Amino acid sequence: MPHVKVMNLTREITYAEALNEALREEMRRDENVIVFGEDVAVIGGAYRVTKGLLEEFGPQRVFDTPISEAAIVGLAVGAALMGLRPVAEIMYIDFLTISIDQLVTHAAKARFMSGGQVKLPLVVRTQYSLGRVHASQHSQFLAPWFLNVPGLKVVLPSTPYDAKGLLKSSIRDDDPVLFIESGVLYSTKGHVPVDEYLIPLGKADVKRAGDDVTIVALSRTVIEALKAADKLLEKGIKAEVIDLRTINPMDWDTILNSVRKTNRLVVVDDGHKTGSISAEISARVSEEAFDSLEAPIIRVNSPDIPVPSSLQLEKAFMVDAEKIIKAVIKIV
Amino acid sequence: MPHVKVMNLTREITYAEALNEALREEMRRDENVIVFGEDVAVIGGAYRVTKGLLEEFGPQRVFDTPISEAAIVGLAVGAALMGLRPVAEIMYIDFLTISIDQLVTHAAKARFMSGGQVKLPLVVRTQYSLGRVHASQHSQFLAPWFLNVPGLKVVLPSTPYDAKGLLKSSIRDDDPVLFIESGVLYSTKGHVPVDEYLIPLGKADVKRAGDDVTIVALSRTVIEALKAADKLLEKGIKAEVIDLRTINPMDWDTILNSVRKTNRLVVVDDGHKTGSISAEISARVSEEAFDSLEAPIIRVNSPDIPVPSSLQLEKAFMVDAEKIIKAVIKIV
Amino acid sequence: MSNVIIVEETPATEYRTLALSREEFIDIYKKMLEIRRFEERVEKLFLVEGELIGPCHLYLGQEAIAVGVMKALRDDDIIISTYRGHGHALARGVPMEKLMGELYGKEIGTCKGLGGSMHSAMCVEKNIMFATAIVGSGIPIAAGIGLALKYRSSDNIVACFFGDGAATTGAFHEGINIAAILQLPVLFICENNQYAYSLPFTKSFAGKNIAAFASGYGLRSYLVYGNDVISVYKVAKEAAELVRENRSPVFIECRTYRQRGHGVYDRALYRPREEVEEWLKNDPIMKFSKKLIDSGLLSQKELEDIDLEVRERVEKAVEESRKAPVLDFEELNKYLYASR
Amino acid sequence: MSNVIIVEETPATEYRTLALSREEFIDIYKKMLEIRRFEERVEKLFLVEGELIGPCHLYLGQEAIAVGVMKALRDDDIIISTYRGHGHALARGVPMEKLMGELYGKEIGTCKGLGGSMHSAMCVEKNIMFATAIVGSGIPIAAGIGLALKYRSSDNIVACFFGDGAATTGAFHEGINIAAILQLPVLFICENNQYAYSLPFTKSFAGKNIAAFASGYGLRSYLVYGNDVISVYKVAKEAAELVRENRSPVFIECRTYRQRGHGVYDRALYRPREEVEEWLKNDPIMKFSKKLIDSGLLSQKELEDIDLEVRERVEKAVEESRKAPVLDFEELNKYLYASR
Ligand SMILES: Cc1ncc(C[n+]2csc(CCOP(=O)(O)OP(=O)(O)O)c2C)c(N)n1
Ligand SMILES: Cc1ncc(C[n+]2csc(CCOP(=O)(O)OP(=O)(O)O)c2C)c(N)n1
Ligand SMILES: [Mg+2]
Ligand SMILES: [Mg+2]
Repeated sequence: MPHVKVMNLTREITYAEALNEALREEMRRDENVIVFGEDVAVIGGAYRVTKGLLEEFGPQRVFDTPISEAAIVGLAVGAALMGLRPVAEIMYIDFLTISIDQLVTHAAKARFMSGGQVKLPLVVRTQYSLGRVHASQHSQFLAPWFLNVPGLKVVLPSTPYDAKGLLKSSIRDDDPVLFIESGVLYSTKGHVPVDEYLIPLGKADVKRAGDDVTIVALSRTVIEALKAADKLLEKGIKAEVIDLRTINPMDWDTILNSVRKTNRLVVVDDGHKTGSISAEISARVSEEAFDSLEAPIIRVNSPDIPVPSSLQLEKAFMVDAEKIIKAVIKIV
Repeated sequence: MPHVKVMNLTREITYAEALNEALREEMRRDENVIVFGEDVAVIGGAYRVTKGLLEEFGPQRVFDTPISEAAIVGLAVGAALMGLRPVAEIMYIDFLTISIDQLVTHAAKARFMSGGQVKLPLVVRTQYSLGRVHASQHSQFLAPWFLNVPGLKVVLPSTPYDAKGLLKSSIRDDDPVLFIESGVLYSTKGHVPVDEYLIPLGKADVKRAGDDVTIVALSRTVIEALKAADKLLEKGIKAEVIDLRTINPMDWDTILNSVRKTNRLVVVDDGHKTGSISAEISARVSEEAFDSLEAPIIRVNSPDIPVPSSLQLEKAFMVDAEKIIKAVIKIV
Repeated sequence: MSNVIIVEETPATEYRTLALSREEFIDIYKKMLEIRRFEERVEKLFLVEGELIGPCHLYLGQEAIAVGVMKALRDDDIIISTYRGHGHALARGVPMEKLMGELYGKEIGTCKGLGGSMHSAMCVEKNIMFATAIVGSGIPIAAGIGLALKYRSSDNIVACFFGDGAATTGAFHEGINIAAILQLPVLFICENNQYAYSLPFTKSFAGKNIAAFASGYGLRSYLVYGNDVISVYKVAKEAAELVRENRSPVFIECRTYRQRGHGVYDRALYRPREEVEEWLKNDPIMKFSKKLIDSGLLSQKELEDIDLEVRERVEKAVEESRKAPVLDFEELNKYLYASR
Repeated sequence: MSNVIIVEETPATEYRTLALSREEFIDIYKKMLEIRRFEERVEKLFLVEGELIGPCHLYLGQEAIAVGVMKALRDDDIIISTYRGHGHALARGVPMEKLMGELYGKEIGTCKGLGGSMHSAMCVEKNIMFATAIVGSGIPIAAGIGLALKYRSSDNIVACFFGDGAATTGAFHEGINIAAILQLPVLFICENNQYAYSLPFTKSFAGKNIAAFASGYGLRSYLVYGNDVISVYKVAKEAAELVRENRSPVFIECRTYRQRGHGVYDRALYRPREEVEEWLKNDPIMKFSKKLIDSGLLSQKELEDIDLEVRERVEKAVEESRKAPVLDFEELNKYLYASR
């Protein structure tokens, strides 16, 4: 019913389009916002997230850089030190390994180690490509590393709505933000309001309410968790699905409140199991809600091997609704 | 009683000397072993771990490189692909951020992604300098990241004895090993056998037996845990202290067996709490020994801020015996 | 930067004076055509049949480089390749069905289906020790290979392929400097196809050309017209011998053109049409076949027969790959560590 | 690489012809001496009193560079410094007690005691926006500063200091190339003190000199004798104006010498004794004071009075630092994020 949609003042757009809108709106709002990275200007990004920005804002504000990931983040650090709000793109999170010195040893620490003299309002946008047959060197889910980097904020949106609202907040934030998109989600669609809105960093989102078990997920795995919740409902199990949205800072209150209600927790993310984000959540919940837990916390993760290229093998490697359902059934 | 010592065929040497012996013995044993890195040859390393190697083995096998961390590990990858056993030094683990692409996206994945065509018997030696007033950019404890990198083995020795035996095994291992030393431990002394010995990778070590609580620690924090165990004994609490030695692969059996005995676990490491190695241990133990746990698992870590430079502030920042004792007392 | 040695096209009139037999000319032509037909077929499998998916970077237009360089090397010399590596693999003699099998993600593939197109050139049997998908990263790795060769007093060398985009990475700089400082037997081959994805060379690299820049590290450096297989061969031959004898690095920049998009799905509309047309007129295979005829080495008919044979072999590789099984997921773990 | 502009020592006879007043000469001398006495005192605090600990990299022997360059810049130009930054800070006018306080880890320090010696030069009040302890990392950051200056159409420039060791890092290469490609107003100042820790320059860098290498990126490049403050000043003045006007990067390599070890505990026995002696004979402060006397600008007595005054100020900084409090650990959290 298109009529109803108009009344709600939303339209269906893709995750990539939502990100593009966020960039566009923030660039219109604040001329300190500039965008650069590999292939972001002339072709509008490898995945078209920055499409049309060059045309609207010109080459001073939107430009292509050489293949120099260390320098790209270094540029952002320098520009941010001077009060600009750079949004730098690193095409794949795998290449961020080349920028980590700038991101972790510089951006995340500059404010603290200078005794608060500076602030660094920069955003590094990147994406992880798990699920697109990209093989070991282009499919890493490196997000857990950045959980362990105080000074950085880390955001992983799961829907077009979240992607837009969170990116806008990230750009306005005065601290360095690592904004990790999911490559397979770029083409997924969802309702996004016509009017401007922001989503605060550091707040998780209850994407589905339920009493029987809490499923904490993030980014792509939220979609799988919601599918799982649908199927679990058919079996009479009411799962609460929490989308973390940001992992640094982490919204412990929302997680703990839910677990205190459901007494059961399944944590899901796209990383290898050992040393995962799920591990931190499991550990912290055990510490703080030990007495509420009526069953062990179960983590649903990828196995501890690099990502195989073959379509079928990659599918077997990845977390999906079925694996989440299995985990839930183990503990309810 | 020096006489007894001779009977036991050990002598007291430092952690740095033990590492030096390991390198020396392996270089004598196998001419495929070569050593390079910044300042390792002429001056024998910033912390003298490679002292005298140039003199004994000559400039073909021991050489200084320019300040090029990406290339240093890249050199090791290439040399290992050809069957050499390079031992590359990265002076501080902080600079390893510049080599991470080579270490994580190349060394750790080459075997898997080539379908097992190659092996990479390389060692990257590095050290973390927490505890030496080195400030934020030179005191990072980045070990947790490498827990999440399948394909890599990761070793963190706590004593001269372990340092020697583990480094020798690392050099003989056919896979890429990240060998993380502790800067503050270099000058600590301990008994080391005169005869050759090896310590297997992937096996934890029960450094102290006890029934009341399990303390899992690694590297520098093992020393603090042992101090804590001493003091706890005075209070009548018998703590079992497990030294992980390697975190990848992790020796789950030893940890789980101990927890099944003591029913209580404190996990200690030198990292920031959120996203720490301790988180993984806590999560896994909760999963596998949920019913054995009679109290929540407690983690003892550094806080989630960069390392302050000031002597007093750094001390307050770090894990020590007292903090471990406090944690134990909470749950026994 | 006068110390760059510039080598232009080799005229057909010179062909008979080269120390190459007719068989060798045929072999060169066949290899180039194998790459061409293989890549064209792969392109169709992606875009028309939709049977293959994922990232894939075609070597179309650059055939003269892989074939010219490989011809100049010994079979036991080492190769470091890239994600745009199908051409390197075929020029080195990797069986077509192993390469195609890898694209299909099958167990018969060079990497048993674990690597995919971007790593498919990795074939230890053929001494292709690595095929990286990270721009520039092969350069320090090649230095490491050179280190091992030098340490073992081998008389082999390592040839390292990379694109113009690699020249702006830190790894390039660190790797070449270290190879020069340590005097390692590495032959660097930069395939300057004018684009790094959508970025034209002039907007990527502040130096005049990459060869001149490399000469700043004290490397002997060549700038060769990369669409002429014989010119590439001659330069690579000379360069390889220098590396072999002096145990020190040499640099070759090949000017060429990426005839398609960056990846198989990229339509590359950012390139000026005249530029594309100009380079297509100078297609390396067209050029070479014309010269083969002009010099009387091969007839049009012989060239066509080769084409038929090659096409058949490509089709056979496709069929074999289709039929082949995928590795068992439960077994993947065994490819992780060499020692447990 | 003929396009490097080489500038040698400036003779005393030229002093009166320069557009510098006597006051300015005195100020230059005073700044150099401040660095000298400050660093000598710090060295004692580490090695004799044992009152300071941790890593510390002295600027002894390089005073002419910091002072010459700062004199050539405007106060509102931006500086990127390093772990060997005490000299940059003092030359820029950072109060001695703030610098010394930082070495003592006290709240009065430039970084409130959170940074320590390696970051002590960071002083936003004085437009020193960063002092990095990671070799080479300041170079892309400086490019980013330049980007902001250019974007805002400011007529300020940024001067980025680094050592000879930085020239072998990937960050150097990526940072300079990007500054050149984007045409950013950055003045690169390489303090080539002949050593990167224990590694002599000739074993570190395969190119002839760093300036020549930078000219390969199309940068105007100078090679200046860095132990002569007036030569450094003249070159920096010309270079800074070029950067300011053209909004594009310029490179200066200063030949100098690290008179002490790499860090304060390093006895640097790896350096040939004759080399050390030769350079000590050419000490920048000795050289400059002699020329000041020769040119009749200052008398020996005046120089000595300056010394006394400077020493007193250093001692006062030590005393203030000793007395000052350390930050409260519980408060550290508030320096982590700018917004919560
Ligand atoms: C370090 C890194 N950055 C970015 C990419 C994404 N990417 C893959 S290929 C490519 C362009 C490379 O251009 P060039 O080196 O000229 O090689 P060509 O593709 O033209 O053969 C880019 C940007 C990557 N794989 N690695
Ligand atoms: C990336 C990196 N690698 C290594 C080090 C350790 N280190 C600190 S200073 C230094 C030598 C630097 O030499 P140079 O750039 O010439 O500067 P100088 O110390 O001579 O002023 C080294 C190896 C570091 N801080 N950062
Ligand atoms: Mg290219
Ligand atoms: Mg130096």
